[in-house]
Parts: sequence; C-alpha cells; structure tokens
Amino acid sequence: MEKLKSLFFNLIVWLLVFLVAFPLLWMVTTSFMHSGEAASFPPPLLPKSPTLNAYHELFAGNHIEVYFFNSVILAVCATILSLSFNVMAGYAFAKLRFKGRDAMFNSLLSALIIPAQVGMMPLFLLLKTFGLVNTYAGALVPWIASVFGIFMVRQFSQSIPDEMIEAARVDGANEFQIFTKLIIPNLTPILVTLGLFTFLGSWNDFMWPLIILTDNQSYTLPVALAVLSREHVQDSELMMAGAVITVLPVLLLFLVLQRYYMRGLLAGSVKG
Amino acid sequence: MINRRNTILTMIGAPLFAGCSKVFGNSNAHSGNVINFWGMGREGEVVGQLLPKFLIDNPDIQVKVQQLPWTAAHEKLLTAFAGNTLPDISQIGNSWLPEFVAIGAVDRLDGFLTNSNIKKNDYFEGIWDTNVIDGKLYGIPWYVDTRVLFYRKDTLRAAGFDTVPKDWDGFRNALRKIKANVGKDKYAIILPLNEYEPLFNLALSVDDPILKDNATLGNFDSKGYKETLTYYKSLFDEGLAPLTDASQISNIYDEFARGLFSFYITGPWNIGEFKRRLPEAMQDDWATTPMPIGPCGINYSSAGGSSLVVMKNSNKKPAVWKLIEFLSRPEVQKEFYDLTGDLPAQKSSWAMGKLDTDKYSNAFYEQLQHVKPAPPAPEWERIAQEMRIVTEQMLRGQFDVNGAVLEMNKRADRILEKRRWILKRGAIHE
Amino acid sequence: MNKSPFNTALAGYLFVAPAMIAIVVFFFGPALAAFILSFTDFDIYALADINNLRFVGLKNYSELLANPLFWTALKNTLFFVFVGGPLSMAASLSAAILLTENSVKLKAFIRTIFFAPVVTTLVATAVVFKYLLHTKYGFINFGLSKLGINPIDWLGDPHWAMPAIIVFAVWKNFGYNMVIFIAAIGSIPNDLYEAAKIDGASPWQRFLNVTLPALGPSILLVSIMTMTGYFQLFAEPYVMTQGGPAEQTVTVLYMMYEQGFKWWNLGSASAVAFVLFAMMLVMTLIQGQIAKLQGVK
Amino acid sequence: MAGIELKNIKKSFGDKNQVEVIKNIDLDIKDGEFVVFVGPSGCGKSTLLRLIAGLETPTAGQVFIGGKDVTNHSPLERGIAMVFQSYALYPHMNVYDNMAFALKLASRPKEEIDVAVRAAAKTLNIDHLLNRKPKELSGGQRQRVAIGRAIVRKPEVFLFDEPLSNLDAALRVKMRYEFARLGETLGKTIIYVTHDQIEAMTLADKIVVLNNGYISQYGAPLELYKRPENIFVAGFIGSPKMNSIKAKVINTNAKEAQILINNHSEITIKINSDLRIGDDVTVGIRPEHLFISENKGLLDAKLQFVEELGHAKYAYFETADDKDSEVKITLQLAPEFNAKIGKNHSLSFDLSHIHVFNKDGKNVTLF
Repeated sequence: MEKLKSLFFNLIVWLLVFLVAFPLLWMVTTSFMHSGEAASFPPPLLPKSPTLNAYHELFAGNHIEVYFFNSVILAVCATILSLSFNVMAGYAFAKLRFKGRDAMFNSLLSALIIPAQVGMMPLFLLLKTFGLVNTYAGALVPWIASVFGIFMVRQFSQSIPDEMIEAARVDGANEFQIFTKLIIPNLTPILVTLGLFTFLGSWNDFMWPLIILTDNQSYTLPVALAVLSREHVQDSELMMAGAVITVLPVLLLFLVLQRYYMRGLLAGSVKG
Repeated sequence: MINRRNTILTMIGAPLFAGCSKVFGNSNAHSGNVINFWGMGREGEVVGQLLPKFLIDNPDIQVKVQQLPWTAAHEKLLTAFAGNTLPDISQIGNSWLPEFVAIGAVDRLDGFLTNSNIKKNDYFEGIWDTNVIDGKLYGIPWYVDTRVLFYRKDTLRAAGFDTVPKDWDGFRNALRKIKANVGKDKYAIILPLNEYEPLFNLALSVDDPILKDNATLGNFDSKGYKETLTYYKSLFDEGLAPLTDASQISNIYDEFARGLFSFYITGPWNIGEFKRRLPEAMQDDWATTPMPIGPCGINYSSAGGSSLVVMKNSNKKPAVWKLIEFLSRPEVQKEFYDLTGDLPAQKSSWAMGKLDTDKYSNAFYEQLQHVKPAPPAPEWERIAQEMRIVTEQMLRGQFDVNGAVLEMNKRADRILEKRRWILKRGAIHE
Repeated sequence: MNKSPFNTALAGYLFVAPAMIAIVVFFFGPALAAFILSFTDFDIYALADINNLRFVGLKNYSELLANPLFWTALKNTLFFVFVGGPLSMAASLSAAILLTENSVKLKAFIRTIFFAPVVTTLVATAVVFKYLLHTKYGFINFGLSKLGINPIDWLGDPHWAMPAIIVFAVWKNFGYNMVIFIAAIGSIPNDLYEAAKIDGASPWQRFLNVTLPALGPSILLVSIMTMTGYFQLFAEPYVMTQGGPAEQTVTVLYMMYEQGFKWWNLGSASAVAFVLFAMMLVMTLIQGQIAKLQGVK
Repeated sequence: MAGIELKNIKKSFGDKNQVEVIKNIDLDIKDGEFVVFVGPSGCGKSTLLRLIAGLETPTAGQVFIGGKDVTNHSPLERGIAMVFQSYALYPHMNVYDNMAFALKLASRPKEEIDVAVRAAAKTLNIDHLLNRKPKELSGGQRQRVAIGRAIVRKPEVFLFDEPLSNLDAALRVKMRYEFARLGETLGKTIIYVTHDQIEAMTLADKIVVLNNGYISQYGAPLELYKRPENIFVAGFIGSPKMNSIKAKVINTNAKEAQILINNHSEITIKINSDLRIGDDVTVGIRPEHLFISENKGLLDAKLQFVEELGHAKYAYFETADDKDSEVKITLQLAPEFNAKIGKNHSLSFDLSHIHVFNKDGKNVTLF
C-alpha cells in the first residue's frame, strides 16, 4: 500500500517535472534546428542535424551581442547602484538612531502598495527634461533604490548585535569605518542576495526599458526579443536561439546562487 | 586582509562606475557632422549600401543609419519625439506625416525645392500630395506603395476566369467560385484581422471620405463606408475569407503555395518575397492586378509609401537636404529598387528599370494613377486601429454593420476631440 | 561634539539620504505628478506645445468609464486575477505538498526544476510559449491531439487567448509561491501530524485539519502578493497576442501602456494607472480585512 | 590619573524623553579602584556604564574622566576600553585582527601592534588561538579575547558589562577569580557591571548599588553587608537574603526605641534618627544571626524545610507577623542540629546585628 502510494506520488512528480521542463528543453533543441524545421507536423523534438545557424544569424544578422552587452551593463550597474544605496539605507534604518527614522521608514513601506507603473508617465517627462531618455542612466533610475531592498537589508542588519557596533565605536571607529569594515563584511550573504535579485530583476525587466530606450542600439535583450518576435514571426529557430541567449545567463546565475535567492524570497515573503 | 579586499573592490568597481557614468550622453546627440538617419525594416537595412557614393562626394558628412522595425516604427518615432531623441532625417510612412507635422516634429521643405534636382512633376501626383499639408511641403516621397491584388492564376482559372473581374461584385463572384472549388478548409482570399489596410483600401473606392469636416469628425456612417463594410463583411460571412490574423498564419507564403487562400491584398515588397519564397513550380501561377472598381466607379487604392523628412530639431539641415537630393536621384532610386523591390517615387526611375512594363509591377504602375491619401488627421493611425478593432468585433458577431459604423464614429469622434479644440483655437502647429 | 551619538544621527541621515532622495524624486514625486496629470488632457500636442494642455477635471476618468475598451480590459484583467491567481496558487500548493511527501526522492533537484521558470526572462519564455501554443505546429495542440482533443487556436481564438496566457502564467509563476508554501509546511511541527495520526486522522483529514489551518497565514499573504501582481499583467499579452484577438487580452496595464507610450495620451494613461492602483488597493484592503476577521496576524 | 566623576547625571530615552532611566546620579570613583555597579535588571546600571563609555550622552549632567569633562567626547577620546556582555567580537576577523582592530584604526605602526597583541594574548593564555575566528572559540576563550582586545589599547579605564553572565557556573567562578587577579595586575580604574551580588562582593573595592535610577548605596563590600543604608541594599546584598519582619514602635526617645515584634516580643535598639510611637517599621536580621532557642525566644515559628548545602544548613520557617500575615524566615543552623519538619520552634536574634528600617526603608539603627 505504502509502496503503491510512493510509486503514485513519484509518477505524478516526474510527470510534472517533464511538463515544467519541457518548454525550456524544447527551446534549446529547437534553437539548434535548421530554419523552418520546427514548423512541421508532428512537431520535431530534436534537430535532424544540429546547427548553429540560428545563433549565427542572431549575431551576424541581428547583432544580438549589442543587446546582450546593453543587458549586461544595465544589470551590473543596477546591481552596484542598488547595493550602494539600499545597503546604506537599510543599515541606517536598522541600527542608527536619528529623529524621524521610524516615520521615514513607514512612509517607505507605504510605497509598497503603489504599483511602479503609476509614476511612469511623469517619470518619463522628468527624465526627458534631464535629457536622459534613451540613456543607460534613464533605464537605471528605477533600480537606484528599492523599498524591498532597503527592507531586506534592514531586516538582516537587525540581527547584527548592537554591542558589536558599540565595541567598534569604543575601539575608535567612526560611523563610516563601522559601515565599511564591520557591517559590509557581516552582511555579505544578504548583499549577494540583494545583488542577485537586482541583477535578475534588471535583466528580466521589460516595461521600463521598452519605454525609455527608444533607440534599438540601446535595447536590452528582452526588448529586442519582443521586437524581433514581432518581425520574425515565422522564424521559430531564430527566436528560440534568442530566447536561449536571454534566459541562459540568468538561469545559470540562479543555479549557482540558488541558496541566496531562496533566502531573499523568503525574507520578502515574511512581511510582504 | 580587509585592505586587500577593498582594493579589489575598487578595481572592479571603478571601471563599472565609469561605465555607468558614461551613459548620460544621448546616443542621438547632434554632434559633429554626423547625420542620424532612421530607416525602417528592409529600407533601413539597405540604405547604407546606397551611401558610399554620397560619402565620397561629401567627405565632410557622415551618416549613421539606424533601423527600426516596421511594427514599432510609428511608436518609436513618437517616443523619440516625446523624449527629444529624434534623428536628423527619417523615413516616415506618408500616412503619418500629418501627425508629425501637427506636433511640429518635421520641417518644411518648400525652401529647398527651388533650384533642386527634385522635380515635382516627375512624381505620382497622388503620392506627392500626401506630403503637402495646408499647401506646404513637408516630405519628399522616397518610394511609393499602394495595395493591389496578388492572386493565384491557377485557382482563378479553375474557377472559370482568365482575368480578375474588374468590379466589386464580379470580384466577389470569382471568390465564391474559387471557394466552391477549394472546399471547406481553404479560402478564396485572406484579409488578416490585424491589418486595417485591406478594408481601408476598399473604402477608398467609394464617394464618401472616411473623416469629414476637415478631418475632425468620423464619417463612418456615410452610405459609402457602410457599403464597403457590408461588402467586406460578406466576404467573411460567406466563408470566402478566414477569420484569422496574420500572426496566426506561421508563414503566409507557404500557405499561399498550399492554396489556403488565392487572393491577398498587399504591397509591392511582396513581389520580391513571392519570387523568393514561393516554390519554383508555382512561379508562373501567380500574378498581380489592380484593386477592383468600387461604387464610385474608380479603383482607388491607398497612396502609401515612405517619404524622407527633415526633423525640425536637426542642426544639419543643408547636409540633410543634400542626402535627400542624393537619394532622390533617378539612378539611386533605381538602385534602391533593385535592392529592396520598393517602387521608385519618380516615374523616370520606373522607365529606367522598365518597371512600368514588368509583369508584376505593372499592376502597381496602373494602380498608382488612382491613389488617395489617408485622412489628413494626425489621429488617423489611432482611428485606423480603432476601425480595425471594431471591424474584428463585428466579424466576430459583436456588432452588425450599423452598430459597427456608429461605434467607429463614436471612437473616432472621441479621438478627434482635441483636434477640434485645437483647430478652433487656431493653434495648430506649422 | 564629534564622532559621538550626535554623529550617529548625522551618519544615519547621510546613509538614508541617497536612497530616500532617489525614492522621493523617482517614485513618490512621479506618482503624485501622475495624479495631477490624470486631470489634464496631456497628449502629444501638449508635448509639442504646453499651451495645448487643458485641465479637464474628471473627464479622463469619465471617458474611461464610457470606453468599452476599458471595460474589456477590466474584464480581462479581473479574469486573469481571479482565475489565473487561484489557479497559480493551487498549482503552487499542490507542488509544495508533493514536494513535502516523504516518498518523493530527489526533492532538491525537482524543486530547482519547478522554480526555474520563475527566474527565466518573461519575454523570452512568452516567446517560447507563443510557439508551443501554435495552432498547427505547437506542441500543446500536438499533446492534446494525442488525447483526442481537436486543435485549439489558442492565441487566435478570443475565447482561448486569455486561458492560454493563464496557462503560461501558471507555468511561469507557480514555483515562487511553492517555495513559500514548502517553507511554511516545513515549519509545521511534526508533533501535530503525529498527534492527528494517533487520533486516527486519514491523510486527507490531516491535510484539512493540520496542514491547511497552519498554512492559513501564508496562503493569505501569498494570495495578496499573487493577485496584486496579477493585476499588472502586461508583457505576456504584449509579446504573445498584442492585445488581440478581438481585444480579449488587452489588460488595464496594457491599455495604460498603449494610451501612454504608444499614443502619448499621458493624461488618460495616468487615469488608467490610478484606476489600476485603486483596484489593487481595494483588493489588498479586502484581503487585509479578511485576515483580521480570521485573526491572522 | 583617571578617576571618574559623575555630576548630576540624568538620562532619558524615547522621542520625548519620557522614559527616565538615570535620575540624578553623583558618583566619585578614585583612580585605580575596582568599582562594581550592581542592581536588579532595569536599575540603570548598564546605562550608567554606557554613559561613562560615551555610547550614550546624558540628558543632563557631566562626566569627568581624569578630571577632564568628557561629556560630549566620543568613546575613543575618553581613553576607555570596554568588554561587552556578549563579548561583541567581530565575527569576520580572527582573534589577532579582533585585538588589533583599535590599534589599526589608530594607524599605529605594524610592529607596535604586533607586540601589543602578542603580549596581551600571552597574558591571557590565548596566544595559540590568534588565527581562529570567534565562532571557533569556546565561551571562555571568547571572553579572554574580548578582554585582550581591551587590554591591547592600554586604556586608563576598563569597563566591563556583565562579562560573566554568558558563562556556565563553573567557568564563572574561575573567571571571577581571574578578574580579581586582573584587577590587581592592570592597576587601572575598572568599572564592572553585574546583577550578581556575589560577583560584586568578591571583586569590588567599592560597590555601587543602583535601584530604579538612583544610587542606593556606595561603599566597600563589607560595609554594605554590615551596614546597609536602606532596606533595598539590605535585601540585595547577602545570600540567603536578610529576613525582614514587620514590627511596631511602642516606645521611643531620642536614642532608643522599643519595638514590638509579633505582638508579644519587645526589643530595644539604639537609633540614629527619630521614630514615633505607633510607626510601622521593618526589622531585618541575617540568617546567621538567628538561632533556635531552648527557652522562649522572640518569635515562634514552624519549620517548613531544611536546605543542606554541606558547608552550611539553612532552615526555612514560617510564622505570622503582628498583622497576622505570613512571614518566611531563613535561619542558618548549626551543622549538628537535627531538625524536624513541622515542629514549632522558638527563635532568638543576635540583637547586636539587628537592623531596623523606618517606613521609608531607611536604616535607623545606630551602629
């Protein structure tokens, strides 16, 4: 009876694994097919003779390396910005006493209920007056500081004992030294988490880059992919190659740093 | 140890920060003698190949070409206007011109035209007119475009016709015959639901304009438009056209070859595509022909194509004009046609390439004698989209023809409200 | 007067200032400006010449309510939220329960597979699904044909387009909540199950009487997050259907995007944004109220 | 020279300073003294230490170290070192770096730092642990590192905040002894905070008993034991606690008072302050100053429980006071006494060690 049950559960789980993994596997195999190969019935699972044509076409014909580079630059800069702004603020909200701290923090939390899209129209106009439309800087603006990031850092900073900070003050460290020599090293795990979240978030972001990056030389991969997919409806192989190039970096990053990602996910879910 | 770590961080961080800080420059900055040129689709791809001679003649000018996909071009141009990132010169769909004139994005060209090699009377009249708004010239036609019928000669012949019947009723009769021949899963014509152009093209061959009162009010409830829409609807109701949009047909050429449909209202770029993508055996079985004659007695089609415009905020207008003059030379136009299959805007170029007598492009030559521009309201593109949407809803049973035209009018009038207000103020942009 | 507690406060201000300024300038400020903008007819004409700007009061809102497209968008959005949301959560919960079953092996590996879609790029996987959902050559219809089901024109048939997007959304998102549920189930003390076992409860009864009540707070929290997230459906229709067929996948946010950044009617786009905000707020408040009634903290 | 002087120190917390933790404290600590702050939790002893350390600024009053007003100086400028309750070692640094941190911040030459760290490590017997991270150390070792970190800086004043409270009982006793020795070797001013009166008694040159934000008494350990100034100190210092029995003044003059205990026994004591007839007072007597009397004693009580500690034996009695409410009395028995639970006994006091507290809790006994 137990054995039967076990068999049943395992069967279901592996069926689900197959269903969930299938689209990604299919994406990979199709990307190695010859042009037009995928559009037949019954749909082929594996390429008849694997080819890199689609990838070649992406680089030679569509200059995907430009978009890839844009995505990398933006994601890296977003990560650096987010780490520097949010970590300082999160730590200060957790550990430094100053007037109005709690009021400020609560007003930040209230921002969580406002969807980011509400301010997009004025933000565009604002950036227009700064001349930042179609610049990396404009695309990075939403990533400078995030309530979620501040919240997460604050939560983890709270676990740093006050006495350690005071010990450092007694040892003669000023607040900046305390932050750089003590807090940063002790927050490393959460920095990795926050960095990972920001990197993935920026890499996968779609709406804002779509709006602010007007020039196709500055497109990110998702924007380029969305545009290409409208232009190349019939080229499944090409589009799958594009999808592979877009998905693979973040998927690998996630697999390597999975532990940190889960920590952030659960931290974020504790209080929403 | 701590110090070492900091050093490493600084080493990694510094260039990245430098990278971040370098991003404030606008990539379309109007610096030096670089002309920024936006081209769309195939044109954007090949325009670079036309330029070497121009660059040799004008060593002080550089041209930076950027390609926009057609599906996003209109949106991107507006976005660039909104974000102050327009180029110096752009290709622009000539139906969009009123809009970009109204918002003050493009500059007048009358001044440049005197003493120029560009001669108005060498252009198709209906096409040239699309570049003239309130009597002022804003663009130079680059290539022309109109819609004609592409069809399979074999299925038409099998249905008992040697040529395509000339008027709407005859045309529909032919479609019926074809449908009866091809059976249940195939169709006589494809009118993709995500394109408004086929319907719009049909609606040009009636007496009533689509917008009235200086293009400030919808005129969809006119007799002529209703007649068009009824006709259009009948093609679906009778099963002559499938209720589907183009993105659902994974490859229009394969499906044409397989006989999913026999007629397709489309533009000149497809001459090349049909030649290239249809199987060898089919090459003798397809042809082009002008649109059927509508209730007004003439077979109008849309005055489409692209024009070259100079953006108002460009600071290199003389250089830009030089480029336009270069691209408008008949021999360059001919070369452009060879590269793209886009039909030249000047008749002299047609003659040069013997296009006017070519078996495929001849239909376009004929059709170009009868073309009408899109309504001169900047909002036209939006209204057209609304028209398409309501049409699709009608075809799916949400409206009858009367309901649909009223709905279209309602939507159009709402979109045009601002235009009415601005015209009343007399504050429309030059 | 240096370095001492006085300085702690100063350091505090200096440390929060950059983030606070960024959030005020780039988030709160624009959100407030959007509210004002929603009472104007800011459009492409106003972009060209600010004199073409009119203060129109509530006109954007009233026109929105009179616009059938808005109601379609609202209907589509609510369908996605109230059908897609619960389906996603059900999938998450089922997966979490399966993955906490003792008899299932290789849990870590399976969890990673289930989670992988969450981190993938939405646009890319939407493109993948667009092909998988293809009427003729797509694997989904191929799979269905093996089960004797006729091909469905997923993205072309107005009735099926939104369900197709929901299928995609469930695939893409269920892993996220699954992880939360796994953590919540893991924190249920084993004693409770053993006590229930001794009391003679069947596995199903144990699920109903131990697991579900213990998961209550997580379920509520997850439902708030999921549903408010689902209100913001945009990229899927943008990539997969462009709002079609017959506007059946136009969502409120899609409408905002088109109004705002395709047609540059920033005034009415702002009104759409605020209606969206109001709906999400109401949703959150209702769920918060339910939480209060149930005594969940 | 680093005596410490506190003048009218007040400290409040909260946005509107609504929580008053230190309520006006004056204190003078001589250079080189080992002073223990003791008191129940929440009495303000840690806050007072932090005020001296410079981790808090007083709401009012001044702090002098070595005669210099340091009220607004940073911890660094005060020449102090501090050992925290949790030791507060920097978890990402090894023992060496922990101890060297302050000197590095002060940009001292590498060689000097190295000499200082190794010397301190040697003194504390942790020189074999220098490359370990804090999490690889036992509680006692961490404690030593924390002390080492303080010593390395050669401060004028050492501050210890409950340094033994995280150790297990055996280690605590051992470390107590080491602290006592450390106090002597360092020869510096030491302030040591604890809630444990035994630690206070064993370590201190002088004890500050804090209660509710005030100093209850300041003096040498034995003085506090023998002559508690008030009922709080009397109860706090000494284990088991001093017994307290409600009583009434029945007769009094300027120098003496007659007090009625338990409605029937009268005692006479010398007093240093006025009492009035009819005043409620509390009589305090330590367990070792009570004995079971063969004759009729001052008080009858029933033996409830005997605690045998080996070196001592405590008996717990129960009786009623003059208001008939229950009173528990602890008494140190002679080792050979054979007690019987439940039996009534008559108890006598050693009258020379009796304390009488007036209704405000002040000790009015004349010693």
